[in-house]
Amino acid sequence: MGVSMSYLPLTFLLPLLGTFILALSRGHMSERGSVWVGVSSVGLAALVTAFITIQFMSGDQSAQTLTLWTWISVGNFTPTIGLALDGLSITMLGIITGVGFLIHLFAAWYMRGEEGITRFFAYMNLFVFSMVLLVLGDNLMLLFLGWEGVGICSYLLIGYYYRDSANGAAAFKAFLITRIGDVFLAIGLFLIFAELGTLNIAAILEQAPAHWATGDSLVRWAALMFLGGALGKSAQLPLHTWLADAMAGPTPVSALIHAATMVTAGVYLIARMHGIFDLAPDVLHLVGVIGAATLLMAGFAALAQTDIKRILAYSTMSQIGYMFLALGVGAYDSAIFHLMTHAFFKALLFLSAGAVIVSCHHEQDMRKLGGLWRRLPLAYMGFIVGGAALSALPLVTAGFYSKDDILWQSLAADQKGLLLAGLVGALLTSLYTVRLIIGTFHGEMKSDHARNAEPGRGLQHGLPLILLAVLSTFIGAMIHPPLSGVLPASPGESTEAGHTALELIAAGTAIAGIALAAWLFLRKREALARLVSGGPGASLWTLWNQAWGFDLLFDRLLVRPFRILVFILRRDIIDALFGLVASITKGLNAGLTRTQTGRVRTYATSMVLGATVVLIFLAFGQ
Amino acid sequence: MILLWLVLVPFIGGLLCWQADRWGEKAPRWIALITMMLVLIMTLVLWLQGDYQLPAMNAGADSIRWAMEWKVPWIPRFGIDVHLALDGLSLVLIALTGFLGMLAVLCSWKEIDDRIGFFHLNLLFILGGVVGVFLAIDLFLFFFFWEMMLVPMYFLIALWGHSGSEGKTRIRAAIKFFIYTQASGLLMLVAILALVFAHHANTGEYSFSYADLLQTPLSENMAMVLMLGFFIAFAVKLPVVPLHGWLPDAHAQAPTAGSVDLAGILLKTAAYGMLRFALPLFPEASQTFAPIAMTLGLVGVFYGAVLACGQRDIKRLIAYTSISHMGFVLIGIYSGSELALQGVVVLMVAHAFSAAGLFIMSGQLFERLNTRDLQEMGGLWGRMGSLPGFSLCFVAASLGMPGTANFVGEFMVLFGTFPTAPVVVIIGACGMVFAAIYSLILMQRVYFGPSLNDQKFEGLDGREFTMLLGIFALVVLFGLYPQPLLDTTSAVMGEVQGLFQGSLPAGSVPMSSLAGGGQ
Amino acid sequence: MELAFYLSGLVAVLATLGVVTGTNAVHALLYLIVSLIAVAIVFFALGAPFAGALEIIVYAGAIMVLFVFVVMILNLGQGAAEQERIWLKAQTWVGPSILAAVLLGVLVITLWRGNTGLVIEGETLTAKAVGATLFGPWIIVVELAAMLLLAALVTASHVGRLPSATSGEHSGGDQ
Amino acid sequence: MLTSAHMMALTPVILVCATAVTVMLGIAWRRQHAATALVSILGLNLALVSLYLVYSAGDVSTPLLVFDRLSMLGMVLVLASTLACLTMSHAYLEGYPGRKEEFYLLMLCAAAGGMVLVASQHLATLFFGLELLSMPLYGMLAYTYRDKRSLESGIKYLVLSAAATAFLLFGMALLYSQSGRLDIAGLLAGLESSGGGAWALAGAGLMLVGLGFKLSIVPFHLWTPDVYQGGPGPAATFLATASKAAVFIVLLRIVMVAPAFHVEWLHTVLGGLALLTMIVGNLLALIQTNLKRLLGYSSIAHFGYLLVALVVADGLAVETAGIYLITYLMTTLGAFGVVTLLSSPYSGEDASALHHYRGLFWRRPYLAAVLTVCLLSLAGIPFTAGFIGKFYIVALGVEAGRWWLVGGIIAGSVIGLYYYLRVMVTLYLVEPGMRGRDAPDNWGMKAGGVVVLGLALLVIAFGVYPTPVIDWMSVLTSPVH
Amino acid sequence: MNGIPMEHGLILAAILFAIGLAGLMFRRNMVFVLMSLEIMLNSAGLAFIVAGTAWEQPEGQAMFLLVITLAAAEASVGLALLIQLYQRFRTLDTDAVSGMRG
Repeated sequence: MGVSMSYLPLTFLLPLLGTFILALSRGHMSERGSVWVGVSSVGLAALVTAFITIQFMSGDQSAQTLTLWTWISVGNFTPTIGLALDGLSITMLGIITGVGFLIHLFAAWYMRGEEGITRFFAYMNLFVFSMVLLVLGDNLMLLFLGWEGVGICSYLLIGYYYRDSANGAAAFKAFLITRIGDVFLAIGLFLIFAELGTLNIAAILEQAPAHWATGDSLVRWAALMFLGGALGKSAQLPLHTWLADAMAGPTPVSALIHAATMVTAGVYLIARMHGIFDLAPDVLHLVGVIGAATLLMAGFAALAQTDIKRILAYSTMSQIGYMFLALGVGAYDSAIFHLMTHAFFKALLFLSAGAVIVSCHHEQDMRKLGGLWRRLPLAYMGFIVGGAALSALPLVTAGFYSKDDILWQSLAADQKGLLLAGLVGALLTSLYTVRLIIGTFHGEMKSDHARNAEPGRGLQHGLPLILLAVLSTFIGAMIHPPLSGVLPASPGESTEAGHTALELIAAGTAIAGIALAAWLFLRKREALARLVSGGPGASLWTLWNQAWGFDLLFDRLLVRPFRILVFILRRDIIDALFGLVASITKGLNAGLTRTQTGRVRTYATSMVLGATVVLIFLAFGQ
Repeated sequence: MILLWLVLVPFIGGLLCWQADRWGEKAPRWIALITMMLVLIMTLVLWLQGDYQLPAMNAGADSIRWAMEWKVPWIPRFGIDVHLALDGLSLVLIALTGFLGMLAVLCSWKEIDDRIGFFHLNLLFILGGVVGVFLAIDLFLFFFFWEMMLVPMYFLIALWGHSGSEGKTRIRAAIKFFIYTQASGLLMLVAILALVFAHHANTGEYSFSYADLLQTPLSENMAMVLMLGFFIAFAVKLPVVPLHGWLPDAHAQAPTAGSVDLAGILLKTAAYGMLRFALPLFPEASQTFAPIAMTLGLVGVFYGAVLACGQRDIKRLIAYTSISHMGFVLIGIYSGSELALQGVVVLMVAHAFSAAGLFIMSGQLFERLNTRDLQEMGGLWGRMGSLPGFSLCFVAASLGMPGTANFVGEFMVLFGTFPTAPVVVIIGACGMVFAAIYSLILMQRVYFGPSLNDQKFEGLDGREFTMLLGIFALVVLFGLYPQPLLDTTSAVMGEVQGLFQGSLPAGSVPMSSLAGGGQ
Repeated sequence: MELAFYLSGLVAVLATLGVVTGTNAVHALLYLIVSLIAVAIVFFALGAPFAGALEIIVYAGAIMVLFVFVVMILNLGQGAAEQERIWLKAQTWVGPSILAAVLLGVLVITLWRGNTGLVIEGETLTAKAVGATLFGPWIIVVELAAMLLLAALVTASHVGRLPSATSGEHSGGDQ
Repeated sequence: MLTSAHMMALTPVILVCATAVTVMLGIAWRRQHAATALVSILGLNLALVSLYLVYSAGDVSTPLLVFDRLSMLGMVLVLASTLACLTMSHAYLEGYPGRKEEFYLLMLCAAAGGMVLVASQHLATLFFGLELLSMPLYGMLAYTYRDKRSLESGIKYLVLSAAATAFLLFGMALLYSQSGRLDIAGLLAGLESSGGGAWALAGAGLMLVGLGFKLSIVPFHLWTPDVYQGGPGPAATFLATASKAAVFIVLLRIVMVAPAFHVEWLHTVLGGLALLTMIVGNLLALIQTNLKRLLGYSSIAHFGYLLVALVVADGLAVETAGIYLITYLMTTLGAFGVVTLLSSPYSGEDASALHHYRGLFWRRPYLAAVLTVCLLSLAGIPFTAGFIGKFYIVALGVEAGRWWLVGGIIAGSVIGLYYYLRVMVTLYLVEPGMRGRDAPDNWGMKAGGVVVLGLALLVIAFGVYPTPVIDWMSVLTSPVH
Repeated sequence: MNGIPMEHGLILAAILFAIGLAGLMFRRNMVFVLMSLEIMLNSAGLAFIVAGTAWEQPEGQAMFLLVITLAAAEASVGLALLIQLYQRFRTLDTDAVSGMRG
């Protein structure tokens, strides 16, 4: 065990400590103190991570494990509290603590003066803790612990502004839908344990090929279950509906949880369990198909949003769709690579959006903003750089390299359909990105909020934006995750045929998209407005605005029936049935009481009646 | 002898409390607290001293070994003894009783302000009865304690309860509770007697001793009928769904201490009874019955969850969640795998804590708001000090958040059951979603949303804070390191599993059904 | 002898019917006395003269006189008979009578079916034999009868006191 | 005819009768309430002591009476119940403005009747014991006749009881006609040799009516609540305890020694009645608000349970009946005792409406505690004697495999719980503005208080450690020694 | 014809018994109720006499004697109660004496 391993627990213990301090302060801590504790705990974790990364990179980069204690030990069921460090987890760890730290820092600016800032940082720290455990856990139980932990933190942070019941509902929805995914994951766990007798990831990956033939029905079920879990967490079809609503939380939360880290946990999971998915190629293919479908669906939906955060949310779905697509073609490291760059530029975009929102007094409707580029230069810069990376502007942005890689891998894997989807998605991305930037920063200011926008100041505001902007450019793309030994080789590694051509096409698509968008939204604004104000254009707009109506579908299919069921049963029908027994008893009592007339004659008659019956029984009974 | 004291101490303490009423308000409270602490300390001492990891015996009654035993003849006419015995399972549950007993005393510190002595008398008598249930291994004695704990509980609900909504008075709730449990208890008595007479017919001797009766050979039908007698009694108490009607009323109307005891311990006596008696005494019948029991468990999981969603009364809501959780316990018990059985133990302990926490929380809400109606709450988050935070913790525990003991228990049950009954587990796992729904509804309705007014409420005082923190610390402790618990009960559970599986027809079919479905 | 039995039996039944259907208490009592005497004749016919004599002396004599006495004390008058007539509407008596008839039917059928074949010869059983029984092995019962009568006496004297006596009670002592 | 051994065996009865006569003479000489009570209690105690002597002398049988273990048991039960009733009568009658002493005389007569009844082995003593038991009860029930209810209960009991006696007598006559014997053993032997017979069966049926009436078995039960409610407390108590116990013992004797009665149909009828009785009795009490009526209904139900012992009539039956009777007596005496102590004849009707008892615990904690224990015992909750009794009954039913009856017991108990609990909780409810401790009432000084408290303690003691009583009972109910 | 069959005697007793019963059930006047009771007791006594003479035993008559004693005692107590009833209620109607019911 290297020196680094013994420090590894610090990466999650520090944020946990932060949570503890904040939670146990019982509200007596000053805002400043809360910020200090909240930010510094993650900052220190980031430092530790950096230290460990250096150690790791300078070593032989082999996987290392550290078992803290045995969690449960019953028979062969022995999940441990054990950490595993390898290229994949260290990449994730870097993203979580690094980007996480920047976002925390930004949040210190964003959240200033808010009620319950202590609570906010407690949740955020707890989130980092859970997320770190998720990626470091060496067994599926521990992974599940982190998995659920991030879920509840996400819930809490979405519902942070608790007074608005819509926020609560959004949080609820987010938790519930991801929980549905979790059920699948849990079933996957049961299945894996029942079959392989272990939950240790390394052991699973090692034993699975021996235990199952490729395409075995059980391994397919297991892979499907894991996929189900990933879909929920990563907001992929059909469990994606929560993400757009999740934007109800504070913007740093959206940046950290719903862009950079948690939503990519599904990608991480599939990459982590690649051994299972490789044994179930059709499920793996399904992953790609779902990714492609999601990226298209979300791309179109993003086109028709007016809330800047919702646009970003759909863009996130869409980008994770890319990652799934990559996973689907077996290009695990491309997926992770895109995960990383996406973390940079999407965090940048969200933070910039946050800057805009705070500056404009929590106005986030694009239709009420506009012309801000002069007032908010830093945010504008962030949007330009982030947007460029998002739409994969060739050569200068990190997004170009990662997305291009994905497209190339799908070509190399001979998945033409997925490739096409990816290209269409790229075009869509450019379109909505430009629409977003133009709508927010150009044209005239459409409300007093925009006119009175106050630019953010200070290190807390500026540093994260600048650093993330740098990472979103080609500089970010120069970081190469050390995945080689961890994940299987990508299909694109063996061949280079057609790579350049594809790069050109992709670059062309991105640029064409940007140009088209600029032309459309700057020159043809009125025409567009007319198009969507009536006729089929309006229906299409509504359809996209509602993100293809999944919410309505779920509402009709699941929510309403459940509500009706709850309503029918709320008085406990079974209990009422037992009440019937009581009523019968009461009825009998009433009947019998009537025999107690108080009259001697009646009593005598009853005696005679009884005697007669007894005599009849005795005389004629036998 | 210490076993006898474990039973006697609460009773003596209760009588003292009653009489201490005349020395002022505080006296009964302190006496009760010290009494329960004594019980807890005695248990912990036993825990530290004893060795509960006896090697699992091969199945068969003669192999039963207790860590500690105490026996004197009681009614020799029928071979009834005062026979107390302790093993890991009972130890854990008694420790739990002691702890929750202390909590119950603490949480009624302010809530109960009249007839304090008599209140504590009842409270301690319940706990004494429960300890008796956990220790008695003479079936008569067991039944004796089983019934005995009902009366004080009845008083607790009827006299110090809250009148519920919709014309449901506390007395009605108390009577309902009593009648359900007593009626089912009589069925158990009949079953016990039938078993004893079967033993008598066989050997010519009366005996109510657990060890003797284990060996009673019974015809298949007879065993099934008697097993059902036991099962129904325990099913009512657990509660299993069609027989659960008493629970929501009792919980909702009981004072906080009553709810804590009810959810925390009394329900556990049922699970204990199944593990200790229903399964080992009738292994074959239980084996045959297992699919039905597990189905009932499933029904309970979902029925409880759905009903919890529809409640307006916060305590009723929590009560229905108990039903849901106990569904998992039932599934685990009848799965018959050691992992699941161990999971049941953890789940019982975990549920005791989380439900106690939730009930204490709702009690504190009631103290501040004077209502338990969810529709009159809302937006309370920032206005109650750390209460919302704790509520969150217990809600998280109740929805089975990893890191809490509930998660460990639930997942062990599911993991353990999966090989024998995959379909049950898959459906049961969906219960997790429902758990999320009802738990979050609770959070949502109480703490989120617009608030009715901006009144600030008192935060938690030191007593309340310590209490809740203590429970939650235990929840997390057992969530992350349940091993001490598991080690203590492993021998017992291994034995139960041995008896249960010993009757399993050879060549059971673990995964085939699922595999078949996958083709 | 048989003739006496059946005839007096018939008289007894008819007179008894007269008792229960009568409206005038004194008339009913007279019917009852007739009935009792008829039964006494039955006793003679069966060969139990001692019982028959007692029947007449104690029953028809002492007890019935007691009844008459009480009825006289209460002095119910004409209105009472009217009242009785009103009470004796068909709906009042039909039900109970049918019930009694059913019971009687069952009894008669049983008696008929379970015939032991014993026939009463009419052999006279003397008072001596009865006395020997009573004061021989049954002596305890005789003593008990004394106790019973004592109890009845005390009860009657306690309960049956008239208002004047009752009012006297308030002033304390009596006897 | 009577040997000295017979006389010896008869001593307890004679002592009781002598006490009655002494009381009578006392009344004639000078009325003195306390002294009368004292003499009565003394006499009964003497009788109890002599009972022990008789017991140790072994079984004695006169032509009409038999002094075996069962009769010893019965006599003890009767005497003990009478003693308790007497003690309570003293408290009850203390404030009665009229003549008090006759009550004791009547009760002593009744006790003598009960003792004769339990020892009877001959239809004559059976009949006369029963009448000696009932006749004074008319007077006792109507004792406080200025209260209309007392008078009403006396009249009702007189008329109905006389009718029941007529049934009984007619039944006896039929049995006699069939067998030509009046002593029970001979009668049954005769029947057996003649192979039963329709007359005997009808006779048994009619006797069942007569005795069933005294035990208030459904459908001969209608009088019970009215009479209990109206009668003065001690009289109702006596009726519910000593009287019923004695009658039950004699039934037990008949059934036990009667192979000829092992006619399946009779048992079926008896079983049906038992089932009916326990269910109907409990159902009737369900929402009753008058405590005395409620106890009346409850006693109906309890005799329904007890009938199970007669139906089974085998194995543990006698022991069960004995145990159950003891528990029933202790409990009922306690419960009625509390009602009696709270009532006074000159404040009108007895305090039996439930609202009288609201919050009793906070006024008179010990009395309320006693009543609670008794109610729990009636409900058959562990830690009380009632539980032991119920345990025995259920055990008996299970042993004999009479599942219908077992089901009836369970159903009945469950219904019973409802009303016992309802009463019980009433004792503890607080009325607004009602606080504080025991009222300054020196009830504890009075013998009645001591008796009920003692009974409650006995109920608990027996519930917790029943072994001595069980041992004693298994000796007493074992076949003749 | 030698003698009377025992069942004839018993049937006579049964008839009287039934008539008494009917009277008991449908008469409201307490005097008549008491008379009905006397009839029933008397019929039982008759049955004893019949049985006793049939078996040619004195016990039947002894029993009859007891019955008659009882009847006398019963009548005296009954009449005392009747007088008291009239005092309290100013009626002999047994239906009026039904203050307790339910």
